[in-house]
Amino acid sequence: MKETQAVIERIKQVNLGYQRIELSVDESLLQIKPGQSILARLTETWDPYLRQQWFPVNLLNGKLIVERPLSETYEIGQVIHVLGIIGQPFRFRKTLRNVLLVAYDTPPIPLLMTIPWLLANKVSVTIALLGVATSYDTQHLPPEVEVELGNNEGEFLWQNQVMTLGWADQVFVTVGPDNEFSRFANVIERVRELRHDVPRHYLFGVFQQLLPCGAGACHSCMIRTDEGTALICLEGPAFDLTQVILR
Amino acid sequence: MKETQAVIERIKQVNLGYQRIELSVDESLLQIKPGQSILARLTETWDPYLRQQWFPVNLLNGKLIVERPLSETYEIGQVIHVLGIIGQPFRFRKTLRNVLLVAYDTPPIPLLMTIPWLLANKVSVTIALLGVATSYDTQHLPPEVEVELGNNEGEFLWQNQVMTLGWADQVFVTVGPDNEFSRFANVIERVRELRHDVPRHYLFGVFQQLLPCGAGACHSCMIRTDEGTALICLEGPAFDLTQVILR
Amino acid sequence: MSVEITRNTKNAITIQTPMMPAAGTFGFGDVYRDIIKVDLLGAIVTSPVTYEPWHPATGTKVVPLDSGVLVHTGLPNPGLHKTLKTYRNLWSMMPIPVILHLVATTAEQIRKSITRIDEEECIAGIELGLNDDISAQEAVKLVETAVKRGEKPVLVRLPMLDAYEIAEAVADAGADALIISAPPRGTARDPKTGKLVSGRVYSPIVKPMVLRVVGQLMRRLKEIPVIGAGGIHTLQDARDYLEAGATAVQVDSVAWIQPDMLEKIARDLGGKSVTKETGAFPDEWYPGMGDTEREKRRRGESFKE
Amino acid sequence: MSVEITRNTKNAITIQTPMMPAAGTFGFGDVYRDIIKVDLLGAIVTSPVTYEPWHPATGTKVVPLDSGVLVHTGLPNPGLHKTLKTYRNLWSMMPIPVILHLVATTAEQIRKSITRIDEEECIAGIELGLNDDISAQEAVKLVETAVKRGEKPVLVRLPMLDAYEIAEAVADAGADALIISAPPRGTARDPKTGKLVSGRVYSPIVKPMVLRVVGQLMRRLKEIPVIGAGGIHTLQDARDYLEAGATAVQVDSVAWIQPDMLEKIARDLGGKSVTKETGAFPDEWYPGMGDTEREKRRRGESFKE
Ligand SMILES: Cc1cc2nc3c(=O)[nH]c(=O)nc-3n(C[C@H](O)[C@H](O)[C@H](O)COP(=O)(O)OP(=O)(O)OC[C@H]3O[C@@H](n4cnc5c(N)ncnc54)[C@H](O)[C@@H]3O)c2cc1C
Ligand SMILES: Cc1cc2nc3c(=O)[nH]c(=O)nc-3n(C[C@H](O)[C@H](O)[C@H](O)COP(=O)(O)OP(=O)(O)OC[C@H]3O[C@@H](n4cnc5c(N)ncnc54)[C@H](O)[C@@H]3O)c2cc1C
Ligand SMILES: Cc1cc2nc3c(=O)[nH]c(=O)nc-3n(C[C@H](O)[C@H](O)[C@H](O)COP(=O)(O)O)c2cc1C
Ligand SMILES: Cc1cc2nc3c(=O)[nH]c(=O)nc-3n(C[C@H](O)[C@H](O)[C@H](O)COP(=O)(O)O)c2cc1C
Ligand code: FES
Ligand code: FES
Repeated sequence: MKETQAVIERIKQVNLGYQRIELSVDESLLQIKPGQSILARLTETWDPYLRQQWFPVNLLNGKLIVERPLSETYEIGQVIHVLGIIGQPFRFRKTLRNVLLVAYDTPPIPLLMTIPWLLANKVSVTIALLGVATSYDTQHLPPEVEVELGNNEGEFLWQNQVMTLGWADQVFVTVGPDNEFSRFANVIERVRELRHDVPRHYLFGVFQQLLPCGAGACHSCMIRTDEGTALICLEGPAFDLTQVILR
Repeated sequence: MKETQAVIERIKQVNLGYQRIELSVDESLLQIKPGQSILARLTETWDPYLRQQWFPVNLLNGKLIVERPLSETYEIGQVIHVLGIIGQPFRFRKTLRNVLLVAYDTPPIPLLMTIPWLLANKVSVTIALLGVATSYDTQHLPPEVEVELGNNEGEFLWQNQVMTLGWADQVFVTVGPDNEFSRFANVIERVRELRHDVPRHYLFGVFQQLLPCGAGACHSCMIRTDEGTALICLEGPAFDLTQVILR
Repeated sequence: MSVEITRNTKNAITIQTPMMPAAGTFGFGDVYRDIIKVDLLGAIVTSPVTYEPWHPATGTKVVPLDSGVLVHTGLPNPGLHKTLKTYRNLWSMMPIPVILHLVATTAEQIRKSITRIDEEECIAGIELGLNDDISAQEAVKLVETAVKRGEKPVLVRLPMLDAYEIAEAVADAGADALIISAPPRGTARDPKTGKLVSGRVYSPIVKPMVLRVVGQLMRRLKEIPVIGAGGIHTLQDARDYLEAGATAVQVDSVAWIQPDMLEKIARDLGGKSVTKETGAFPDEWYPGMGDTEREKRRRGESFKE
Repeated sequence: MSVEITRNTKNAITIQTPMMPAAGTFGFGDVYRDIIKVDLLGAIVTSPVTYEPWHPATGTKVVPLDSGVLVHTGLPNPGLHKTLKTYRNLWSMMPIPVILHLVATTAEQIRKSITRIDEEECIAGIELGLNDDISAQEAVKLVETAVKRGEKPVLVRLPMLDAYEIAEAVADAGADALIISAPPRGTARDPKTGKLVSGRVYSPIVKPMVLRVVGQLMRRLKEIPVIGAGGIHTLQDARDYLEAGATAVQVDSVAWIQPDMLEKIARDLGGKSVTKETGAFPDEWYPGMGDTEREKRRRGESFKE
């Protein structure tokens, strides 16, 4: 991990709610992989105090691309203080053919960097948008990505749920940040209803808790797993939901 | 006093260190007169917490002009929250022919709005720049203004001091904000050396203390005068230095 | 929605909206009348008053902090007699109760002050401001003096650092309500002079600290109204104190930075809620008033080339 | 410029730079080694350790504040034995003293912990962390237990709210140094869940409050080193504590936001000052390194049309 500076090179609105920002970054950040993130600091003042966690959505021509809400204002040439790389890459299986990404009551941004990577490796990608995520406009995603929209009640449910869960070799789920634990507990409960024996390394929760340090120093992102404890900032953001103690 | 919004219409660099900003303001602010100011808030966050005191330098075609250091970044279209009008106009004598403005170890900005006003009323204006104020570049001031520069030692002294003080009907002095009181005490002491009987309403100190409220609510800008106490934000910024208790 | 904020049964103070400005942040009721509807506040708490006149402090009085400010005024005031003379008429005309903040100096001065204040009908109650370094024992002595002497309810404002220790003692001594707490004191370096300045710290960050003290004390204190005070900057901040058990709140330095927040909080707690989009009040709103300059620009009338 | 930070004459701790990270903000010495030169710090204070293992807290653990953050971790740790096993080797290799932060739970657990810690050469001293709601009497009991039991110096970290009350009592009970203070506790509403969360408040605004407590206590306390801790975010903040009489400082949450500030403060207090223009250290500086991206842009290589 390093403290570096990044510069905004380009800003482009990509759909109704989001803009993509192209960042010139320190070389060390070009090693970033799907699942990993950076902690960004935009001001010289102490308000806001915490750094923002930015999950890149792509790495293109040596530039890092991040996706941010349109409501935030950025400027070309703006310098951003970056701490990173944060976390571990998603642990994809070697023999991977179908991946299911699920965003439930939260924008799918932490999952999007997988898409160019998986498509380039000839893996099919399905993305299910549930709850408030259904309003996330996918027009800018590659056409190869299959999009499933949740039911109107905002439940953990979509039309081809049984089929997509069955076909998927791995599933990565991210949920609304209010009470991630009980949301993930509901997710695994629902998946278990559909697929009696949920195998290891199949269903991953992608945690989005606030990370004060991102370095393993503050211990506020510690979770319990069946092997002891783990830090989201060092070992996450993705954890096998069958291993996390969600109570 | 009102809480209103202003919008930046134009930004123009006027000398090596400063830019002039043209503001569209609420009608109520168009009553502002030399000596009065506004309290500006630039962000929606609480850092910085206090509003900045801005002394306009002119009122032109219904727009308020303020002068700010180049090191600060402003944008056309930027909205600024304004509390104002703060304070009382300078109390110029009716029969006024010569005014001396003195900026000592501080930029002369709080005094500049007097210039267009006085020149329009056919009053001659001399401005003395002392101490660090000597580095204030006056190229953008009207050519009618006579500029005197202080001696190299940064004292309260300039070449034609005796003459300019003698000729002036009124003198307005602003000083570096570190310990205004003892600085003003030095100023009046020096003026008394040169002009034995300093008359009332002749020598004014223009106070630049931080104003948390600007409204007379917090009492942190209270000073003592020979008539009791006074609030800089309500009755200032200019006070007759022969009346202020400067200990 | 009227609420009794003191337990002095004889002359209890009832307010219509459970909020008021904090002493020292609102003057004597004569400022902010152009900006907000003062009548909507629950009460007015005056700037601190002492029996004898006090001079303003000298030297640096304001030090900017990150998201806050340190202020040292010296509590200047013209003394009790002059203050009453100046503001008696104004206070008599106020449609809301006026609470006079009396600095708790000595028992003797408190005694004389209370005797004098008791003559004034325009004053609904007394807020006794305890020195930050006071011991529980001393505090009890001063509160007992104030309570015994007068007819009006005595509210006591506690220091933040020692609130736990002093609260129960002062409640037993007969205080009619507690204000928890006074802004905490601090020492900060004046960037202009390089000198350390000691004063009161005002900041939104004070709120979580004081809210916890209020929450903890509510479990211990019995039958004494508590007014929560410290760092309130938003409607939610004010609601949080009420949820923690406070009977009312005092709003402090936000009045300086955003005076209309006082009215917004008063309307919110008084049930006269604020319309979301524009921040306008229902009795003020007219179509199009949401079009602040920023909005107009968003709609395309941009000055950017 | 070595300085003794404890008065335990037998095993006094001497450090070369009067600063160290605060317990709970720096892990166990194994993090930040990529970012800063840990050797330049005066000492390391470990994350809090308990005799038995403690689980992480559940629910919201981090609430953003204006210019600050509220954090509630539950002080998770694998217990004393496992912690020693995991980090003993690392600590033995550290060129600076390692101070173990022990949570002051019960006398019995303190006794057992101290006996165990005394066996470890790699630990220079113990920082005893007092519960925020502890009474002076209880504090004395726990400190006496710790001091009597072991050979290593015992530093005691005081709560902010009751520091005045506890400091002298604990000093008399044999503490070898005082840390003034632990981050203050607070209660804030989690914007995500709407629930109130109780935890520690970290912010630059804490500094003026704690600095005043340190300043006041320095006049009362005799012959016990005080380590100033709270809200240090700049070099000047750290110097202010030393000027107020502290022997050393602990730097807390700024490490999370700007890790290199730890090294900057260490270099500043250690006399290895930082070059002004670039923030670079003298032994790192090379011509042109001041050209951050922002500077380059100022010089005209702008991306703006
Ligand atoms: C000997 C001992 C043993 C302990 N053992 C354990 C243990 O095994 N497990 C453990 O978790 N802790 C333990 N503790 C810690 C202790 O219980 C904590 O003090 C407790 O967790 C709550 O403390 P707090 O300071 O967070 O309290 P508070 O801040 O008062 O919070 C307590 C609760 O009240 C709520 N609350 C606080 N303020 C308000 C308010 N203003 N309005 C509404 N709600 C509010 C909070 O959300 C919280 O849920 C122990 C302590 C001691 C001394
Ligand atoms: C009965 C009574 C009568 C009083 N009468 C008066 C009076 O007539 N006039 C009056 O002005 N006050 C009076 N006071 C107020 C009292 O003296 C104040 O407490 C005093 O002004 C300083 O208090 P403080 O809380 O500001 O102290 P501190 O914050 O400790 O400040 C005291 C001085 O120490 C300095 N200092 C503080 N911390 C540090 C530090 N960490 N490092 C270096 N320097 C530091 C400060 O800059 C300040 O100059 C009275 C108080 C009482 C109880
Ligand atoms: C008995 C007493 C007398 C005081 N007299 C004065 C005074 O004459 N001048 C002054 O500046 N402050 C005086 N103070 C105020 C203190 O210096 C201090 O400012 C006050 O207690 C809290 O003020 P602050 O909130 O402005 O920091 C006095 C305080 C007390 C308790
Ligand atoms: C004796 C004792 C036992 C505790 N046990 C636990 C525990 O098992 N789980 C937990 O979340 N917190 C536990 N705590 C921690 C408290 O809940 C509280 O978090 C801690 O005292 C301060 O933590 P903070 O700084 O994270 O807010 C314990 C505290 C004490 C004093
Ligand atoms: S965010 Fe601090 S340990 Fe993970
Ligand atoms: S600035 Fe508050 S009274 Fe003058």
